[in-house]
Amino acid sequence: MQKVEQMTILENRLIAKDTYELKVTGALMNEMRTPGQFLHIAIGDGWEHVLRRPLSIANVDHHIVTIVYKVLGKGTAKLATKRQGDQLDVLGPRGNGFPVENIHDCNILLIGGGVGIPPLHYLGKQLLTQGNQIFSLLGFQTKEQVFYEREFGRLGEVMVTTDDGSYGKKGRVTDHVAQFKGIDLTFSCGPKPMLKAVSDLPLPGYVSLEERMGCGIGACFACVCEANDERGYVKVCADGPVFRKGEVVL
Amino acid sequence: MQKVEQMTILENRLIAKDTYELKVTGALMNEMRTPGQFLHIAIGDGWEHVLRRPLSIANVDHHIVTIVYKVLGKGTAKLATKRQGDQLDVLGPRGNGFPVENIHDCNILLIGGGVGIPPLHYLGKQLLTQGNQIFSLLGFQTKEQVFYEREFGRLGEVMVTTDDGSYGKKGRVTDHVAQFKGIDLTFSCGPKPMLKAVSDLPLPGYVSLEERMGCGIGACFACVCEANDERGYVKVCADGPVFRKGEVVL
Amino acid sequence: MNLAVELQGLSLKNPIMPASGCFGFGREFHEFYDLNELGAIMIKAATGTARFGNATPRVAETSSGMLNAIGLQNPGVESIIENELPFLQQFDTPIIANVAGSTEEEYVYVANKLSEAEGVAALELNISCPNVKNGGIQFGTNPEEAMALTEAVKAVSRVPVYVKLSPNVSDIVAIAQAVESAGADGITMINTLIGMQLDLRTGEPLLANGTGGLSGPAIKPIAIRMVRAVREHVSLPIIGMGGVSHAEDVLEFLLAGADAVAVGTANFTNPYCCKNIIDALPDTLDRYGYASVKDIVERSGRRGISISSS
Amino acid sequence: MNLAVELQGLSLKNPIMPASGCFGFGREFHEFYDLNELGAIMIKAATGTARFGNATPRVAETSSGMLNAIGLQNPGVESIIENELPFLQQFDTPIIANVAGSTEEEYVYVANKLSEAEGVAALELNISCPNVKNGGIQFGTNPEEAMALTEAVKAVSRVPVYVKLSPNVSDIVAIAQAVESAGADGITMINTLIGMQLDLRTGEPLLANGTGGLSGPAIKPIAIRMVRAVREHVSLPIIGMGGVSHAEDVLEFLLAGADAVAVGTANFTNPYCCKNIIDALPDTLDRYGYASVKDIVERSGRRGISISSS
Ligand SMILES: Cc1cc2nc3c(=O)[nH]c(=O)nc-3n(C[C@H](O)[C@H](O)[C@H](O)COP(=O)(O)OP(=O)(O)OC[C@H]3O[C@@H](n4cnc5c(N)ncnc54)[C@H](O)[C@@H]3O)c2cc1C
Ligand SMILES: Cc1cc2nc3c(=O)[nH]c(=O)nc-3n(C[C@H](O)[C@H](O)[C@H](O)COP(=O)(O)OP(=O)(O)OC[C@H]3O[C@@H](n4cnc5c(N)ncnc54)[C@H](O)[C@@H]3O)c2cc1C
Ligand SMILES: Cc1cc2nc3c(=O)[nH]c(=O)nc-3n(C[C@H](O)[C@H](O)[C@H](O)COP(=O)(O)O)c2cc1C
Ligand SMILES: Cc1cc2nc3c(=O)[nH]c(=O)nc-3n(C[C@H](O)[C@H](O)[C@H](O)COP(=O)(O)O)c2cc1C
Ligand code: FES
Ligand code: FES
Repeated sequence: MQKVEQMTILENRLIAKDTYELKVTGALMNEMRTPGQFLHIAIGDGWEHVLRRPLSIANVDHHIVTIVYKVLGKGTAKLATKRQGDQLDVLGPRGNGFPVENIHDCNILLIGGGVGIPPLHYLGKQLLTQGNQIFSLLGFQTKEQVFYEREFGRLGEVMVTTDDGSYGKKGRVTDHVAQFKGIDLTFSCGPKPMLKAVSDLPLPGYVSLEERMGCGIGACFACVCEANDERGYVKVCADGPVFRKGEVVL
Repeated sequence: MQKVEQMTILENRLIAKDTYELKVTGALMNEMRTPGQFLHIAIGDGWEHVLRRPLSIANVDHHIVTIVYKVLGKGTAKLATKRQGDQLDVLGPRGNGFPVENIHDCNILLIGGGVGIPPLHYLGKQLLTQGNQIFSLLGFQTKEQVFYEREFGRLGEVMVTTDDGSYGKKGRVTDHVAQFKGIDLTFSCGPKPMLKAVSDLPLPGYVSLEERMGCGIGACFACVCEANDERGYVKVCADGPVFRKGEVVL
Repeated sequence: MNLAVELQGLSLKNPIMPASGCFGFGREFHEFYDLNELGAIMIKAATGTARFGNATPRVAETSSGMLNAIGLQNPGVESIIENELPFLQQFDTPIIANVAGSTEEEYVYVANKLSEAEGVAALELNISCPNVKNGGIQFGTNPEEAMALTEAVKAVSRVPVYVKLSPNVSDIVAIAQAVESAGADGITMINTLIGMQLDLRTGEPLLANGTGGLSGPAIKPIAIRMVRAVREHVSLPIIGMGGVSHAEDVLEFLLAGADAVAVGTANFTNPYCCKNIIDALPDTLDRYGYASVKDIVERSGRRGISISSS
Repeated sequence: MNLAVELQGLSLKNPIMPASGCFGFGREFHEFYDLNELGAIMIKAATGTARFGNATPRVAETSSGMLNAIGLQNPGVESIIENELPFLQQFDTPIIANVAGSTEEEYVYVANKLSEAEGVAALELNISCPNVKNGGIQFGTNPEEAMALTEAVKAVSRVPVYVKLSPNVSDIVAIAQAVESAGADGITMINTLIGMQLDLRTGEPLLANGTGGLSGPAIKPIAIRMVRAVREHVSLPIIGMGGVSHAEDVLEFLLAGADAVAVGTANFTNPYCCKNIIDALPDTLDRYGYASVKDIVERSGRRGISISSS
């Protein structure tokens, strides 16, 4: 049976411009093991926010799950006001995450843009324990928004890009991807144009999509995406958010 | 200039069934000196509660204002979840309170019903310091709802009634008012039927009305009440909540 | 406490059901609780053939509400009967099947098919979807068209036909009276109000479809007003909806004149919402002095509604 | 930043004004801030003679909104001109006077009087008050009646006439086009949606009037949709309103097609609301890349609106 549970906030701190790292714990922790899955989080009491917010699992460690989120609109702004000890209404984990079981001894390139970066961190950690070599290419708009460079550094080689060149390499991640040689597999998460560019690379891999969600569990058809197979369409919340390259129309 | 200010909650504790005593402090304290005035309080952040809640000043002491409120609907239920250190958005104090300046050496009867009781406490305290003798007649539905018996006891003689007879005298306050002899002036606050019954007594005095409010400052005409004089109507928020007996149609 | 209600052709163990489009075909919510607990299930709209629906984004949040423009995405009536209904047939919970279309022929075709399907206890004629150009809303804003369509569907349906009304009209009572005179067995109301949200960065509508349907607690006062107005003029059973999220809201709809209540958007905020409401209903009714759901309906002084004695 | 806007016959230093009925005649709010800061002031509705309005309770809270049924209480047009306008005339802020009535004669009488009064820069013809039986809503739901009334009022008014539209209609564009063809100088929209809340203890409506007008953030998506629809078909200036509580909401209305924006309910939640919005507007526009209010209006690609060059 699926569960919605109150989890307890342990920490909620600013780690970069508008970007927070949130640590929570609770009974639901036992379900959290697949990178790429998301938690569907209810924000605020009362019904001011009728829709939950999908946020990815960025790390799981010692019964603590970490989420890294950017304040974009009203819901994440409200989330940023939560304090240690507050309860958080969490549905999840949901979705089909990254397939990790059978990947061993590969050269892996993680390609992330902005708030697409967090799920790649937990993915990289798991892939590393399975004997893969991890390279990370992380794109941000500007210097103040850079986060988790050190965390990805623990997994392997990291290249950071900023759109304005204020930190790391200047430009978009896709401008620099050619510098990584001998890659067997890519995993990417970020804005659609980035995913599209990554998909055009002659490398196998997986992409993780973002789409506005209603239910987050597959019942409302809010988050569909055109599929390249006979299904015609897939639901990002239930069939994804992770898809094989080429599986969906970007 | 009128002010809306963030006040700090010092305490918010259950003192009787569904009834809380809330203590707050802040810069606005300098304005609070008239019993019968109310604070117009915004509850919740976001705009789930678009209307403020009028709550009376129950006491002012050492730069701390006390409010006693009953949880009735969504707003007061939310207020009951506030904790020490939380901020409260307060507009006020508003309204015309009880006229106390020129009342000396009188036998005063305070007649309160339910959530009409809190403002009478602050009123009684002020009247006492002006050499009046205070009698209090306080009505509740049932035993568990009784509050502030001790506080009124410090002002003078107190009689408590409960509708079901579970505590004090059985019946309504108006059933017992005849037992107080030699009264010069009554001050009453409570439900309309009670105020009406009190108004029918052959004693001069003042009543404090409750009415649903929009603005709370006299601009929206939500809280009008028919007046017995040439004005035709009065606004509870701005002309009241306190009126002379006979001034308004009950 | 007895929560049962008897509507025209529908025996419900309690008056609570998920609203169409907010519960898919039940599968996903069955992972949260047993669907046998529900009074009924209103399934997602069916059309004659499969529809892909609108481009994304399809939903946006508003203050105490949301906008949706799914666009009647569904696999088509035959696929629904073949692939979705069998799952629901295992439960002891009546299915109310939402019927949509672009033309009268399509409505009649879909209604005919669905009314034959096992487990379908009633049809819900959706003449009020605001999210597709030819989604039937023209039938919902014009009394004559509403009447003609209801008659055509009634002529082929083997089960009671409930008509779902649009709130985007000057006079909802006129539409309700039209479908009553056309022989509808009941009314469901309200569908969503047409709304829009702009993306401030582009100046363009946030939903790919431009407009979307507004639902959620924000619209409850409008729904209550409309249910009350229709109840004063129409004696058909009414399944009320629009912003229900607590047991108190159910009581408010029943007092306004509804005979049963559907829950839409709140299923997204809290997937247990219908179950929680059903669990809370006895205590809530008791607190306000009602002995049963029937007691509310009887005491709210409504005009003689045809309650079947079955 | 330049916040000024020029509407038909109205020069505003910024596009923000309190909405009618939510700000009285200004006195009370002047205790909170200087009314010179406002772009304009829309005053409470005036009728031919004094009206007491509806019984209380007159307001109720809903999710992200409120219901009101004040019932056009006002001291009558003459008393307003004598006792209320002098206070407002001291400010350098145009007064937009809301005109109500039960009959065409009453509207014409009130319009005539108010349009002569010092400081009144425009009239707002309220054909959309849902809270009184004869409060003009019949003029607001029927295009022919709206047209006839607008013509009659235009014939006597010495100042521009803005017509305030009701959202409780199937086709708001038709009403807007009717008043445009009748010579209206502008449109204000939207008035409140008709709603109801029940008192669960009695089963009866909480407001003494039964129904009330729904306002506040809950209705913003409906207002935005309607402003956008009217903007696509009508070239008159539009003063948009419905749920505005932040500077972002103002931008959304301007992008939808409004030329200025009024704030109603939010004045109750926060009496400084209009001032706060005005103060926040430059930063907000800047953040979204606009150089002035005019810049938004020009870049939002609307049809040729008559912006006077004064
Ligand atoms: C599977 C998945 C995983 C995600 N993981 C992360 C993460 O780890 N960290 C992070 O910062 N962000 C993540 N996002 C994006 C995140 O969900 C949005 O940024 C967030 O919902 C915005 O909410 P808001 O209240 O700030 O914005 P608002 O504009 O107030 O939101 C209004 C509505 O739109 C939806 N919405 C707005 N922007 C997005 C978006 N980009 N994607 C999906 N829905 C959106 C909201 O969920 C809400 O329903 C993820 C999105 C998806 C679909
Ligand atoms: C001048 C004045 C002083 C008051 N002083 C006190 C006090 O000291 N202690 C106390 O417990 N109560 C007091 N009340 C009553 C108190 O305002 C209401 O009980 C409270 O607003 C209910 O809010 P809610 O969120 O619980 O109810 P809801 O039903 O959620 O409220 C919805 C709306 O109705 C209004 N409302 C509901 N009941 C009342 C009511 N009885 N009177 C006025 N407005 C109401 C609310 O303010 C709100 O706008 C006073 C009322 C007035 C007018
Ligand atoms: C995402 C979504 C999809 C919907 N799809 C349908 C539908 O297919 N058919 C239909 O008749 N109503 C549909 N509706 C309307 C609901 O059934 C319901 O009438 C409306 O949402 C009001 O109820 P609520 O406020 O509880 O959500 C949909 C509503 C939402 C939010
Ligand atoms: C208490 C109250 C009184 C109102 N009185 C009037 C009025 O007299 N004339 C009028 O045209 N509109 C009146 N309105 C409608 C508002 O001017 C405005 O159109 C509506 O409330 C929507 O804006 P909002 O959501 O910002 O409140 C009133 C609204 C409220 C809440
Ligand atoms: S969000 Fe409802 S189906 Fe994906
Ligand atoms: S509450 Fe607005 S006038 Fe009293």
